[in-house]
Amino acid sequence: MTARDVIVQRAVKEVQDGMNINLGIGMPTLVADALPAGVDVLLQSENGMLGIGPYPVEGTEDADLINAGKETVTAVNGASYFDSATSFSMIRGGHIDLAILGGMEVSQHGDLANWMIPGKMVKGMGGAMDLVVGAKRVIVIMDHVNKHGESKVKKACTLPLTGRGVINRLITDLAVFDFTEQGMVLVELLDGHTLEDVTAKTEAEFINGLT
Amino acid sequence: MTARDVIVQRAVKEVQDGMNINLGIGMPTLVADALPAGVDVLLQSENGMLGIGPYPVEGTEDADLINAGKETVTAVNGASYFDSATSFSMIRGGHIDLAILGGMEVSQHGDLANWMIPGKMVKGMGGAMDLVVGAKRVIVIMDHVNKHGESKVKKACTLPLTGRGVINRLITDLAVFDFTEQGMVLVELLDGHTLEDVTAKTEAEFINGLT
Amino acid sequence: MDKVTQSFEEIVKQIPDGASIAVGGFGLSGIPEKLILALVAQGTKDLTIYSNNCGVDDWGLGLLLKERQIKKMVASYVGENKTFEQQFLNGEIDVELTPQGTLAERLRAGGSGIPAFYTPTGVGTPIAEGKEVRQFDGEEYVLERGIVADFAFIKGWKADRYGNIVYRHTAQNFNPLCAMAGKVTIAEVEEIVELGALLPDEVHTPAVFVQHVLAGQQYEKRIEKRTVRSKGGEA
Amino acid sequence: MDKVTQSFEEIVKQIPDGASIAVGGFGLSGIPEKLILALVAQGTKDLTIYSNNCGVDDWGLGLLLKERQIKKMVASYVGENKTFEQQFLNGEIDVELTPQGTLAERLRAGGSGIPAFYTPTGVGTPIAEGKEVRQFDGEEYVLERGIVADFAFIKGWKADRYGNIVYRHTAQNFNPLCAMAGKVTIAEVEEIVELGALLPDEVHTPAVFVQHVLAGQQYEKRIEKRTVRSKGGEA
Repeated sequence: MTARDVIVQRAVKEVQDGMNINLGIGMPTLVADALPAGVDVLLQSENGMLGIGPYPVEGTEDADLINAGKETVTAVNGASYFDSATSFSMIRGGHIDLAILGGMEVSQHGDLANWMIPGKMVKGMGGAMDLVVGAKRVIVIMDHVNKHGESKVKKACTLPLTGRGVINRLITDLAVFDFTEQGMVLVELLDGHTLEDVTAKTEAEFINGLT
Repeated sequence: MTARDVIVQRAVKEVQDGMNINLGIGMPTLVADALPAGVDVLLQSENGMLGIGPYPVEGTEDADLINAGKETVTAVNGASYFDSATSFSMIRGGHIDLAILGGMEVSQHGDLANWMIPGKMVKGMGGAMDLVVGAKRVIVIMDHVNKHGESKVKKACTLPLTGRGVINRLITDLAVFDFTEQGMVLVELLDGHTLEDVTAKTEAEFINGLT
Repeated sequence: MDKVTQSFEEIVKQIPDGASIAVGGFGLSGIPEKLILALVAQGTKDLTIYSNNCGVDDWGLGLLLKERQIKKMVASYVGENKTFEQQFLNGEIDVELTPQGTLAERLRAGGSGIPAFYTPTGVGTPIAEGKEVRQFDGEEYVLERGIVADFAFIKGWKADRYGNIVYRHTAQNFNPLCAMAGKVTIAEVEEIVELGALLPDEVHTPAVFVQHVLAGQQYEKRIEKRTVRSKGGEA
Repeated sequence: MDKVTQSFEEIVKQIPDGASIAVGGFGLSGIPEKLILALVAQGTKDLTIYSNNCGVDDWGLGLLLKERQIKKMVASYVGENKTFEQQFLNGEIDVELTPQGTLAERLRAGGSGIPAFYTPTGVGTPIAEGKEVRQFDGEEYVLERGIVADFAFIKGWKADRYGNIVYRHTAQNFNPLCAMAGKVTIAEVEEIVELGALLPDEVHTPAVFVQHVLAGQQYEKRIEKRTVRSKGGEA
């Protein structure tokens, strides 16, 4: 399995029947495709849709039906469309059960940075800042280290924040961490990785919560 | 003509084609019935409707279609229904061209009191406080004096206010006044009343703007 | 995702004494009449109710008043109710009058994660007393707080089993806003339709705001002021 | 009450240099493409644009950028546009990044007479810098301002001559909010229908928020990311 597969397969387990879920752009979108058939959830898109279905059959794409990643999608039976203010009423008001987002850096305090690299072109935060403060449960999925082998799981984020103390759970290709009152807690090792391995690749201080 | 007829007939002249109008409960509602046929306006009801039509034909009353006075109404072609927050977005956001409300007292500063008499049972202000601050033009219609012959047009309101400095024009059974930077201005005498008559029955200080 | 249940009696069992409930409706139009009746039957006490009105003496929220189940009422207009008047004068009920637009916006704000907002409504009136008043661009505004209620009772026309709701005409009124403001929103409707029967573009309250759906039978839908014109004539 | 006009060229003549415009759309979906083209042709300069995105290099608001007609852009995401990047790095354009939900709420607030509101979004991030941060019930919130624009450009699916609008699917997005925020709102639609053809319960933007209505011809409706699955297969 690739690192991406490890992360996505683990993230899928976070999904429970009955949830209203927002999946971020990029790797989180892959979670939708990996959901087991028959799982009973509604996927929300922050541009203004609840009940995203699969991509359209070729030839049926509709410019008036896209997700937050601007991809053409379809709607499930029982879907609804609404304006973007109502969409963020759902998000900011705590009506979305789960948001899964990508990350550039995560701190041991549950801070997330995923929208801006100083010196590079600013693209904008889109709906990420609203999602991290609003969703009932925020899960970040990302590679544990960057392409230079440096830990993306930090004592403190070096990049500008998307949200402060907002993450409930972090899933990387190496491990799963929870953010608690006591601090950041390692709760699971993934894909055969060892505690030593994870410790070596993690700048953040964490509590070993493995049983 | 009764005092009520004088007021309503004069108020009708304030209505212009193309206006979106909110009429308060009571005497202002009578303005709707007195509108000339073919006048091209939309009447808004703050519970959540734009495009009120006439009362329903007997036997067609619908409990799901009422105005802000809780009366059964109909809808014109081109009407719309919406939630009460959107309704007050229209009102508070300055999208309603004209609001005509009743009054208990009006001050020379354009203050309105029309919702509460201390010592008597509090009924509530309903949407009146929003209407007086939000509508582009606020016209109050009321009898000039109360049943004891005392002026309802005061130097200062003695009753709790609905809004402070919110009235554009006052229409009574005696006269019409505008509220300007310079003060309250008499702009019209109604139903054969004289300046002396109006002055005698008005506690407020006003400028004679008659030409 | 099937939120449909059958029993009004059962569904209100989760509502404890002292709960706060946002209740849809304007006057007697679009009120959740079956849920109110179930709560009257259950006898739940010390309720805080957020609702534009308080029913009439023998219908709607007036029934809860009559049984002295309401401790505090937040409303914009309570003038149709003699029971209310009596309890208010006796100091038996606490009342917070809120302008109608402010009440609507407070419910929407609470449901939208907005804890407070500024409004021009009520500046210079008793409503602004004890509240922060602040200037923006030279005009004065009052700070008002969002409302989040433990529960919301709403009345829709049709729903599907996900909890998508459409309302009928002006029976919409405060219902979508209460749905947003409730931590647990219970919707009663006249008809439950198949998934897909409600067009996604026509849904008024998306499923995410609704936790339970029940179909009521034989709606009374009382009319407070029956105003009519004779056939072919004027009002 | 007939708000229908025919000429896009004529309708944009009321827009002076330096005007602020709230523009509907998300990505390239639901954008007022004809109004933007008319404004490009007119050459109006020094515009302040409130819009979630800024189009792409050769379509949508990107066309206004290319002609250097935009002075200031208030948006949540501008990452699809190389022209933007260039002008930003050269200091030719002023940009105010606003979280998407905050932008949506600011437009709605401005159009609703709410000058400011508190939101949890952005607390502890660069977005909160220079803004008031305040606690409510132990949590921190940022004060954000409502937006009122001189004009709004919106794109609907159908309209009647009063200016009632319905949108199609996710092309709704920011359009209803821009309609509210504009002092003068100009709506372009694919079809103008008879009065009464839009059911009052289905209207998305009531007529009161719209001042002018135009029907566009041959909508291009570009797709930014065409994602499909093969027939009968998975994505």
